[in-house]
Amino acid sequence: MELDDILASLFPAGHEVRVAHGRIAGHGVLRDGRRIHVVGLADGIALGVEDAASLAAQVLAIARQTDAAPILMPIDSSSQRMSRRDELLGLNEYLAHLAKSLLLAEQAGHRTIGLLYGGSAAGAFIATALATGTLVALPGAHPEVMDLPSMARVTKLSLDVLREKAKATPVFAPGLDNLARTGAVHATWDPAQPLTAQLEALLAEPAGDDARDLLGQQRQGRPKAAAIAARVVHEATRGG
Amino acid sequence: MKAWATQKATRAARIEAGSRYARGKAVAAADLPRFLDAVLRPGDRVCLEGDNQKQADLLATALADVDPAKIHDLHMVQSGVVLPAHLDIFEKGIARRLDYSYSGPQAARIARMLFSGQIELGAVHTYLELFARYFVDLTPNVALIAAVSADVAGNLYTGPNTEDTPTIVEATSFKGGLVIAQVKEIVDQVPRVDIPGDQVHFVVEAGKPFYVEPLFTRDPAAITETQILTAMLAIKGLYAPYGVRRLNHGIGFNTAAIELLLPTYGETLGLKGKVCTHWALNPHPTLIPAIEAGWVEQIHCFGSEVGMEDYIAARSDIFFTGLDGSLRSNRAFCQTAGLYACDMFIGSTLQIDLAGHSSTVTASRMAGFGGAPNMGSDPRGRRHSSEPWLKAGAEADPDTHPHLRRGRKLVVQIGETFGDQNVPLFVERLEALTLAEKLDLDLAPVMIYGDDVTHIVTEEGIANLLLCRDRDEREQAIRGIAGYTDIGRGRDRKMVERLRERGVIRRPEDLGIDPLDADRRLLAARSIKDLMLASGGLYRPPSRFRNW
Amino acid sequence: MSVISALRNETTSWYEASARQRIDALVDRGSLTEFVGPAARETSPHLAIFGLPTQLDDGIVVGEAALDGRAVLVAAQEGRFMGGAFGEVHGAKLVGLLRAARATRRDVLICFDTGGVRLQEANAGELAIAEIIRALVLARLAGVQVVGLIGGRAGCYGGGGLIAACCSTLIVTEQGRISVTGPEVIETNKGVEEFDSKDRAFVWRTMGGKHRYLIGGADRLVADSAAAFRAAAIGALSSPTVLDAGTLDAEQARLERRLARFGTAEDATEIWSALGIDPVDDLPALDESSFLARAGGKRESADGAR
Amino acid sequence: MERLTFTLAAAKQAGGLRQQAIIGVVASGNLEVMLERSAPSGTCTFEIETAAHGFGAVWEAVLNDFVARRAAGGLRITINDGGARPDTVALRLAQGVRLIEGDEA
Repeated sequence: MELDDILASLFPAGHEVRVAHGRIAGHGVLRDGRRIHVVGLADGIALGVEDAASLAAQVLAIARQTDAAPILMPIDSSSQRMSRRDELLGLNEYLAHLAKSLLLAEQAGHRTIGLLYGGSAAGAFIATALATGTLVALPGAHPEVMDLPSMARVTKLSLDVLREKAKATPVFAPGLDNLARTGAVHATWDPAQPLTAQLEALLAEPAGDDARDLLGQQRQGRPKAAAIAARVVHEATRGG
Repeated sequence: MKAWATQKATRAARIEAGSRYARGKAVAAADLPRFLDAVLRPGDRVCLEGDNQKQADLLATALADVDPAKIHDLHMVQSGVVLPAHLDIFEKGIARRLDYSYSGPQAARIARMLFSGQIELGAVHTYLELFARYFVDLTPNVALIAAVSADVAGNLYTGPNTEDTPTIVEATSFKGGLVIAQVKEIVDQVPRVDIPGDQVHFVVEAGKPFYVEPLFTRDPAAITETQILTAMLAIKGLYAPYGVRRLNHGIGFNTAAIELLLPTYGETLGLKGKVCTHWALNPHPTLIPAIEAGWVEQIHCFGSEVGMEDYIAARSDIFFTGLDGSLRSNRAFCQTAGLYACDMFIGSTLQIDLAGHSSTVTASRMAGFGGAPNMGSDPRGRRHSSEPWLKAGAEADPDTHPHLRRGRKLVVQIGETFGDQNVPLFVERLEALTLAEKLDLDLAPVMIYGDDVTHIVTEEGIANLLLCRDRDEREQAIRGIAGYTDIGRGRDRKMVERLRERGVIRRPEDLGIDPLDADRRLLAARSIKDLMLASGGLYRPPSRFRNW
Repeated sequence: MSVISALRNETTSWYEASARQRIDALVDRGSLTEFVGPAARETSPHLAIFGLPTQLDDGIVVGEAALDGRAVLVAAQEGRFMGGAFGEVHGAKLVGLLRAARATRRDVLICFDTGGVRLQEANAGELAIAEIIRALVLARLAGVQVVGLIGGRAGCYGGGGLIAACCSTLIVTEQGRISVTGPEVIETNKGVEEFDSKDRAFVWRTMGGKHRYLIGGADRLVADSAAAFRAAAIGALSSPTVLDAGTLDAEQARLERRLARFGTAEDATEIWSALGIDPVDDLPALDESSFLARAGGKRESADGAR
Repeated sequence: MERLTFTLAAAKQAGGLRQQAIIGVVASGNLEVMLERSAPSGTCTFEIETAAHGFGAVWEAVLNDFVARRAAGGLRITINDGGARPDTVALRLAQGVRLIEGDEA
């Protein structure tokens, strides 16, 4: 789905969302009049230091508001921007700051919902969509932690061999389905139905603790993570 | 009437032809192709200066760009086949025949070109042997050499990397040949005169320094515990009992470990001042801690080492330096020193067979020899006496009257039983033999002959081949320290035990060495940064070795 | 043998040490209790698909220990196993540790040594990093200190760099590199003109510990020794920082100021000069004390705005 | 990956008090060795996973020398190998025995 159609379907009552330089900003209104902040990335942008700082500033401004209005984060990006300048300036801090800002806003009562409608990869994915409290996706989204050609180069395996291996496990190959099976994606929305209803239904669910590892276990994409994390917590807390 | 000065006449003609593109002796870099066309003749014997360290890179590229229709069938006589251009010359048909010494970085390509007949091989030499032939039957008609700077008279300053230059110029210039030098810049006055201007006919200003490979830098961070164990064995089992004061080291990590153990482990053995005082050696950065701790009295160098310039200049009591303060190296003299004035060579290799022959050649790679076979051989002829030389001679030949007995130079191979990729050091048959058959060579490219080798050190112990009395003993002594290689597992256990009782084989425990003491914390420096700090900031490592 | 021991350089080099050696030298002697240790044999279920060997602890040690008498949780990545990269089990152990930190209000020390996500289990690793960041930030919001220690061979790359920047305090050596995209990856994607990964001096002055310390990307710069890390970690825990809205507002201002001050710099040396440090050319070669003396009062500091 | 197991007679009982020791890392040319005091006395068991195929005979030779030279009775030894050379294997095994001989930490 295109961003305009998505926004129209999400906010039939209207929205004030602008896209500039690949950054999405504004707000929309649900059918019951509830205000939804919208902050995100568009046009497959590579997330650099300026973008991250700009997004974080918006998120922090929302966090200061006491309206408890949710933040919707539509994402269509590539990876972080790969450049000498970005790394020289400490891109890791900018991306981490964005992730922290999202978590702070959530802590301050603003639910954060990622909406993956295009691509995303690597550090950009971690700092945005994966830092939200709930991540949903639309069909056609194409997240890619690591592209297969790069993997082929590093692992010295051919693309064909990698594609064959990808059939046996969702754990490394790109794509929405693979990622969903590891528990990263809470649900994939149905574009044929009004998105506004699907968002309202999601907001009606209580926001719980991070349960992505349990989801990955159920969906058999991450067989061990939930149990290992739980066992560490158990061993660390049994003393006192 | 017979003409007796044709060579000088030819040189005069070359100078006249070349002068069309020169202002005095100076040739512009842009004019090099036309200039080389003018001074070279088909069939010339050409020395394109290059060895395992410095390279006349600008002249190499220019020579590869001359027109093969005009200039062809050159006979290259040079130390190093190192740059891609050195082989492009053959691919393009500019050169046909090759006599050389070292081809480390081009080992695979030169092997392919030898197989396909693109190169007509004269011989693969040791450095000293090739230098010797410059004065007998391989005298260059034209030498293309490299220096740091020149003045208008052609006086050359080579800086610390003098290396082969004086030898090449001596042979060329005094036998009617033409000498062309590339320099970074032409100056009013050179800092010191390494080559007198009357021996140099043309100078090309390159605008940049000639290329130098930092071949002798070993990062202490890459030294393994097993290499430290072999180094401990060598120090306690060889350096100490023979009292080796004058020596040469190879460039491997085992010998780097020895250098870094001198101020620590060597100190505990009370060896300071008793071993390792005088060296024929390149300025190894790993020797800095031992120098700083007062172990070393003096070092003569084949060449320099990138980053060591300021350190050397600040330690002129140790190194040979010129009026300008910087190192004066000389490969021919240092090779001679290693051959005749040292009591020990110790170095690593790729393959050792049951007779002790060793080679760095594999079936698809032809790395050449460089200087190791000169260092790693017993010169046999008359020699002055020294304690290690006499002791080794007595071990090898106890029955001859001491005053008539030849001593022996210690020639030591050191390594781990398995090398990179689990490739065994010990083999039934050297791949050098396979290569010799493929190329129909008279001689297999053996680096060091078994009868020159006196000791082999591995993590399993030391085999003293001087004490072996026949071929069987020699084979079992080698098998006895070959560990878990096929060669090692094929040993005659009883015979190996008997050899051990006689001291032919000495295990770590026989020398009072616990392998678990072989710990990186024994190294006087554990990183390149440590070396830099040990030098008081005088050593400036090249970027590729830095992690700061 | 005793003579040999006496001559050893007993400084434990952090750069050289294994994960286990680092923890042993960091915390009070013998105080570590490991969670889900190697005897549990909880290895990666995914590496076999690629014919790769597993490690019994999947490349990370997590546990509880005492630091100068204070009960802490600790983690250390093994940079030599799979480049210290985050796989499913590896990541889950750190997730669990940080969740426990929040529950038990114990401070955490994380010894990073990682190239980022483990390719062979990329989705699991990526998600684990997201879970770690969430657990880490929630623990900090609950008042827990999380101290990151960086000085290993693998540096702290990819998602590791993001996790590090979420910590309360970062302690680095000059060898320690912190970055998102690694040098080889930038070079492969953008060309050698953009980033020459073979020019190590350039790599370190762009991503290394000294540069990060100078721009406020790290808080304490120490010599390459476990003892120095220990002292700095004790110091960090005794001067706690908070994470709240004010912290992030301050960080926002700090990061925007960095863009304004240094955004046009082509090279790290221009940034150092702009900081007023003079001279800058030999900064990389200086030992820690000379470096700190020259940088003193001139560097950008995070001052708790992290 | 190749999996190898060996059960060897080990006359000398492992000393010390530690229940478990681990040394080394799984990297190219390196290996990890975990020693647990859980084999019957007088024997030493080995479970090896190695990236280098076809070296069973070399492993056996290294392990036989190890149990002959070191006090390894009663030890269950688990090895994950990244293609280490035999000298490295022998060194790690010896280091492991020294470690488990230490006092209970």
